[in-house]
Amino acid sequence: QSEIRIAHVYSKTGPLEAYGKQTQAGLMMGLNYATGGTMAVAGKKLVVIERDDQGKPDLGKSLLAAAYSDDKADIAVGPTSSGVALAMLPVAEEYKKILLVEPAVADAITGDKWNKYIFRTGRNSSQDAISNAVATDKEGVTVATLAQDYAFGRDGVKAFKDALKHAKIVHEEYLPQTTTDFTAGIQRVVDALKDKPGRKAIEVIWAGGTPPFNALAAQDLKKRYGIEVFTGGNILPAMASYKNFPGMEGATYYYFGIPKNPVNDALVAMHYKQFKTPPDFFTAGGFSAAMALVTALKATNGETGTHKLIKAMEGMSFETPKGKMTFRREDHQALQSMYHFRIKDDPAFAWGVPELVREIKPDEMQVPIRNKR
Amino acid sequence: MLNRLLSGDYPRSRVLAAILVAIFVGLLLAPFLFPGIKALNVAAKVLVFVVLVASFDLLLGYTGIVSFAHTMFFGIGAYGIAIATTRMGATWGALATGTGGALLLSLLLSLAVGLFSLRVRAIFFAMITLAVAAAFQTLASQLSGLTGGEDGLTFRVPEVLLPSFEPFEEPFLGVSIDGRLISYYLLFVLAVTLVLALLRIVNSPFGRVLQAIRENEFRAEAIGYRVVVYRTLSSVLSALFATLAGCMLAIWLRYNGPDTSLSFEVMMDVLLIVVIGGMGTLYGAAIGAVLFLVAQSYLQDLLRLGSEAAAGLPWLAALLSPDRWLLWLGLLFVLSVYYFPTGVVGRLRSR
Amino acid sequence: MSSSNDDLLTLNGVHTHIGAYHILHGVDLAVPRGELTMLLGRNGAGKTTLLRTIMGLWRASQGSVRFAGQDITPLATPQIARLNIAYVPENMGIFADLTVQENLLLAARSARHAAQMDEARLQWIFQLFPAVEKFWRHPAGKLSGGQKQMLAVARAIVEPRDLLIVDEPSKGLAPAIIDNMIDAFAQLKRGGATLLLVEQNLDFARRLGDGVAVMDNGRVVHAGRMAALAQDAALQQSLLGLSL
Amino acid sequence: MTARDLDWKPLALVPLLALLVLPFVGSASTWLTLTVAGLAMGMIIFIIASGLTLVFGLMDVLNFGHGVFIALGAFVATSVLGAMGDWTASAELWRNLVAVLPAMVVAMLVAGAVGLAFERFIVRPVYGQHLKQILITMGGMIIGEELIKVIWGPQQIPLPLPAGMRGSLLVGDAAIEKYRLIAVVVGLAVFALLAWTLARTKVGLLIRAGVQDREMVESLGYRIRRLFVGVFVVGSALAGLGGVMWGLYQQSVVPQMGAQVNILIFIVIIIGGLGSTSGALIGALLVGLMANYTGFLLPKVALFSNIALMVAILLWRPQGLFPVTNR
Amino acid sequence: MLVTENLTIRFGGHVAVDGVSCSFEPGTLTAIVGPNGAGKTTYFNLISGQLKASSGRVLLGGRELTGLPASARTRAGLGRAFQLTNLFPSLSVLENVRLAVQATQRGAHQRGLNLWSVWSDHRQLADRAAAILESVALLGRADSPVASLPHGDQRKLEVALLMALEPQVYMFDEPTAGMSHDEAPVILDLIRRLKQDRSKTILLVEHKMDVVRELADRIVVLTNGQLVADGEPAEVMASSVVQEAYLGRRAQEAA
Ligand SMILES: Nc1ncnc2c1ncn2[C@@H]1O[C@H](COP(=O)(O)OP(=O)(O)OP(=O)(O)O)[C@@H](O)[C@H]1O
Ligand SMILES: Nc1ncnc2c1ncn2[C@@H]1O[C@H](COP(=O)(O)OP(=O)(O)OP(=O)(O)O)[C@@H](O)[C@H]1O
Ligand SMILES: [Mg+2]
Ligand SMILES: [Mg+2]
Repeated sequence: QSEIRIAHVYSKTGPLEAYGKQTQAGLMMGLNYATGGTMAVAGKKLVVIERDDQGKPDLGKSLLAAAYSDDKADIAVGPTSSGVALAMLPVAEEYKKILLVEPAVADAITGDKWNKYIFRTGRNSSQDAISNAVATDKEGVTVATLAQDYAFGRDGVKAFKDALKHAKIVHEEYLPQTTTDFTAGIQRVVDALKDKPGRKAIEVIWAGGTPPFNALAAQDLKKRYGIEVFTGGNILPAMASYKNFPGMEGATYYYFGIPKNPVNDALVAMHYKQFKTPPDFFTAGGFSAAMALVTALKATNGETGTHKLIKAMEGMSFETPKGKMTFRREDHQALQSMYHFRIKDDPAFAWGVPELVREIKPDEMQVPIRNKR
Repeated sequence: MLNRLLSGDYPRSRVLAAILVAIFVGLLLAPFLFPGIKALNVAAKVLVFVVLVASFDLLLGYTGIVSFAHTMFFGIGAYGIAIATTRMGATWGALATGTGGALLLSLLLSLAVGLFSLRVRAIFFAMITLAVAAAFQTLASQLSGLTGGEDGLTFRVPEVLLPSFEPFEEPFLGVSIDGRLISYYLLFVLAVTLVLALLRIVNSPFGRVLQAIRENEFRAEAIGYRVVVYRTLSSVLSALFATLAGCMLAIWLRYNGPDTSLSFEVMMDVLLIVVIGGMGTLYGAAIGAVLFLVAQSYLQDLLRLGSEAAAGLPWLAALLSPDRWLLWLGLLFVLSVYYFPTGVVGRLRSR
Repeated sequence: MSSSNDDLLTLNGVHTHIGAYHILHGVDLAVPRGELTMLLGRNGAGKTTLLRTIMGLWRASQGSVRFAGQDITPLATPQIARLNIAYVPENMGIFADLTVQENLLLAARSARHAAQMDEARLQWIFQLFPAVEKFWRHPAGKLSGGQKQMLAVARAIVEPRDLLIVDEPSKGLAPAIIDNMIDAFAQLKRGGATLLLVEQNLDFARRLGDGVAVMDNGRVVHAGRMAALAQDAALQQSLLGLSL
Repeated sequence: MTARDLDWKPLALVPLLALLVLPFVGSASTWLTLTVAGLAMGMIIFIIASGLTLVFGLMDVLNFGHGVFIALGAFVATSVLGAMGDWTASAELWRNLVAVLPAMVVAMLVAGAVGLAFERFIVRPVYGQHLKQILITMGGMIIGEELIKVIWGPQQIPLPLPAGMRGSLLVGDAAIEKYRLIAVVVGLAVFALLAWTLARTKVGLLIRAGVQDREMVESLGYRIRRLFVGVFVVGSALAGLGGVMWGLYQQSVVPQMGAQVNILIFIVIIIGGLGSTSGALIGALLVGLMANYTGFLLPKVALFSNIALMVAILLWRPQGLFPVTNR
Repeated sequence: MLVTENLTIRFGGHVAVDGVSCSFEPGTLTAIVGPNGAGKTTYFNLISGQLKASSGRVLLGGRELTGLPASARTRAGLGRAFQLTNLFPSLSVLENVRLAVQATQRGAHQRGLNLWSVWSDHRQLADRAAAILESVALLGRADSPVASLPHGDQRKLEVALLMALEPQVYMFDEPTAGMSHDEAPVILDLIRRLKQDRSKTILLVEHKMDVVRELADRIVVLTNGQLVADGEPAEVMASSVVQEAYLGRRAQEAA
């Protein structure tokens, strides 16, 4: 066999189409970069099979099965959405083949739904929340959280809360994912915070949809009540609304201007060359996944036997646009740096530019291990 | 014999009969005729949808009730299996409990919805069911402790139905006999039985009264049929069959989530299949389901070929890109309404 | 049949198909200007189909319809109506959701709102059909069968028209109202209007008709003067199966 | 619509609801914030729903594709406003308006033009057939959404609010977003125009009559087809305008935005009574208020507030607030 | 015996049927006449249950029907043909009648609630339906969809449905309106035959005076929702109320 077949199952279409496409672009660039442009490891050609899960878990599940069996994929990457990922996990176990999860974030993927064929280069919700806690957590700060009312939002708030050491949480507000009018929710948060002494902060944990930033900005809370807004990073178009919050702090997974290392330089250069735009959140993720794959395959010298690969990957460190990542032995989650940022409103950019305050190293974050082996 | 099975409702067109036989044989031998996981998945989905669409046709085509809440019952069935097996483990008892519980819930809900349908006018009713279905979906994702929320539930079914169950060493006719195959044939038997049962119902005296109600409710009442009773009964029956279709889906997928069985998208697919196949004839459900699901499943592959062929013309390639498969599906919606105003079955019968 | 210049409406060899069915088999008919022509015939003879064909609601597959010298066969229904023709269909075509007033307002093409309708003419209508006035602001769907029929005819005469085509005007009306209607049609005729009526009520037909055409099986099988038919019992028997 | 005995009960619902919750909210300034924001939100909802009162309410076309015109309007606005960066970035309101007005006009023109094609190819064959309307317009919706993706890409596009329209006015302790006030003005203008046209001309009557008996309307000499085309185009253009307003409110647009508001606007039209402009306005205001009140008092229930509202109204008046037609 | 006591219905302020008390004996044909909008159809609607009375009672053979829905009254023996044709348009002529025949069968098994037998096995229903079509001269069109029938034939089918119900009380609302003069006799013959079966109660609303004169045993006059005259045909026709309000000028001239 002179080929290594990699199935990439992701949202080519569906609500997360834009995210999925970033991952795919990053993955291809990453494979290219990691193989020095040959797209081969140990003389075996890397073949990427793309499959579109349309954001539907049932479809993702059957596509993955078909990829492992009909398409003879040796290894699979993806998917974009957590729901799809969770449905896919048992398929990897059934076929005894590796699924490298990127960028689905749910904790359960490397938590209680995990099996030994699952690895993840993407960050999980806990990593997000903990790093954000690090950015917010100061003595005397009073915090209210504002999150979407579903598993992602509630888990995020819980992880955030667990990670806070100094600041105090006084209110948790959960709003429907489809909220369009934030007046009531913000009013409740403000009512909870406005009379508190010291620094007051709203921590926003929001993914996709319409985030509440414009509504928060319009209320002018800083001036009226001295309430600040904190949040994590996001894709570039979504960060347009950050322009209203110069000085806003938080922690992000990736922003192309932040990491300083040769891999990131290469990614940014390649991306500008190919698309005339900087790489985004999910491009970096796809790139990291590719780096992990090639590093592992090099270690097995191109062998795709699942047990060999697992052995090579457990505890493996690899270079990514975010610096070095390591698959934790226990749950196969890649531990990685996060970035504490502060927003600057730079007219040259259409989005609020996150400037690095501090890199939060993996060992600073006690990311809990939640799986059972 | 055949007359009894088909309840005297023959295809009444030679071509139609030939197509139906082909579909039956194709589904019966699918694992052997079309190898591969993907093909088997498509065939299984066809089986589920034939039942689902046929049950919807009882409501829409025969009784003339437009409801968008049909997938709600489909979802209840699927969740019934999912929740029961998650809680009770992968046993036959769990499957039975899940199915039974789901049927009971569907019965109660459909009674409520059915009775409400008499209070308001048809178009209002349609819109209300649209909203109710949306609310139910929201509710399902909110009750994450029970339903797994947005992420849904992944679960196991009894050993015999799992792909890992391989009773025979040797493959049979080049196909290895495993739990997946067994579960496919379970679905097949269920689907055939349920569709024949529905066929019997629509061709019974009861079925004719439903048609009369569809045509002129006022007059049906005037000649002595209690419309409330018939409409409610029809709602309930159709909901129960949809619930069973949902159970079939869950057994096959071993997964269920709000998007899989409750989404408006599924509802639209069902509607389109009814219309493509031909409203008010159950054979249409079978033909429509095959046409639509095969088109839906292989459209992207087809487009991939198309866009490669059109690589020279960038804008055409952009339109033919597999990523824009929905565009073509939309076109399918439009064209099928244009060209099959009475559905495939109506077309064939009027020749 | 020869058509003279005095004919407002002439049909020549009109064939009409509805779907796969061939309904009219070459109808010839002339409706003289200023006269009232009665169209008679048994159920299913094709009378309604003929009127609908004149109005462009069914398309003639062969033959021509001419109105005031103009070939109107290819015209669309609104264009035909705007040649100043009023039509009352067999099912009355009442807009059940609209009030009686709104129904009439729509028929009064020149009025942009209710206040602009011709008051004198309305009074005349009220006097003919008291129900129209009584239920002026009520939804027309709530009227009784006969009241709907009155409204349908009222709509046709709310403005002066050159040609009035009415499918069974007397259906469901009480005798007193039928009298009023006979008066109304007579007055309209005196005012210069031409009328083409389908009728089953032979008494009505006899009292009002100038000319008469009898249809059977999609053809006009007899055309002539009403008076002549009224006197010829044998002809009546052979055409209509009874005597007047 | 004749101005016979004014039906005041539905009108009273809005103040009634507002007063009813006052004691529960407690703080007057909070109540004011919620109420004003809710009313203004209602106005925005009314604008996006206004086109549908014509198309669904009056013409009885169950247009599931209506949302695509909303999305289209919003996307056109991103292009137009994107080309006028200087004017939108200015903090002076009049310069902003000069930028937003052409965006609205172009959005309405484009949406109207596409509506013309939509009517011709999608809707015309299925007048009077609800089921087919649902399917075919659903198909139209999918096609439209995909074409938007082909033209503008699948990703979210920011549509920043012009600088001068951002921020809030403070009334005591209550904050009122400036943009919502603008929405109120636009909404009232749309309402006045629609209400005037439908009450003062025969258009409304003709549409209703045409829905009931097309042939009869034609026999009375009206070119109903042309009228329907015109009304559909106007409905689409209004949806385009709604899209601009909605996009600016959210400050970003995604191709799916049309589908996202579909159910909401259907609910508003139904509450209003199918085809009544005033009904739709009141329905929209109630929906806007209800969302804020329940969001503040009972956030868990907020998700279902629209549906609860609709069911309650239909139990009270099974035909909606101001039934226009007998459908 | 069919009895109405003080039957009244209001629509808003308008009283369409105003305290009508009347009883109808088996074996008689009662014609109900009156100007358009007098309340004849509404009176029928109240008796057969299409409308709910504001006050008053309906009794059939001593049994109270007032609160029952239309379907139950039909099963209790009230049959009704409508003034404005009201059929199952896309079903065939035969199926229309067969549905009515089926509705009269005793027991759920035969009627509509049987889900598990095959409809076409119930041959006797189809035979009965065909016989009824024969009697109204419509058998030739048994397989046509109703929507394609000419108006007159639809009127006949309307009557056929009533015949199929075989009720104790027959209510005809202008059965011959729109029927040509060589077709109407078929229907009138039917009614005459019903009359000969002395056990049936027949109510007939009709504007054609010659028909009324020929068929009626008794005439009841409604105007403005009120019963204003009731009696022998000759006597009622001659009364001044009827002359003025109903028959109009011509009848007076003739008189
Ligand atoms: N929509 C239709 N489809 C098929 N056939 C039709 C349709 N409408 C009418 N016909 C047929 O056309 C023939 C003529 O019908 P038409 O309605 O013109 O008769 P008519 O003379 O007006 O009868 P009546 O006096 O009963 O109103 C009839 O045989 C009828 O069955
Ligand atoms: N649902 C209703 N709402 C309001 N008014 C009604 C309703 N139904 C009937 N009416 C009114 O009641 C009166 C009686 O109507 P009905 O149909 O009983 O008259 P009718 O005697 O049968 O007349 P016709 O001889 O014209 O058929 C009419 O004035 C009518 O407008
Ligand atoms: Mg006719
Ligand atoms: Mg009547």
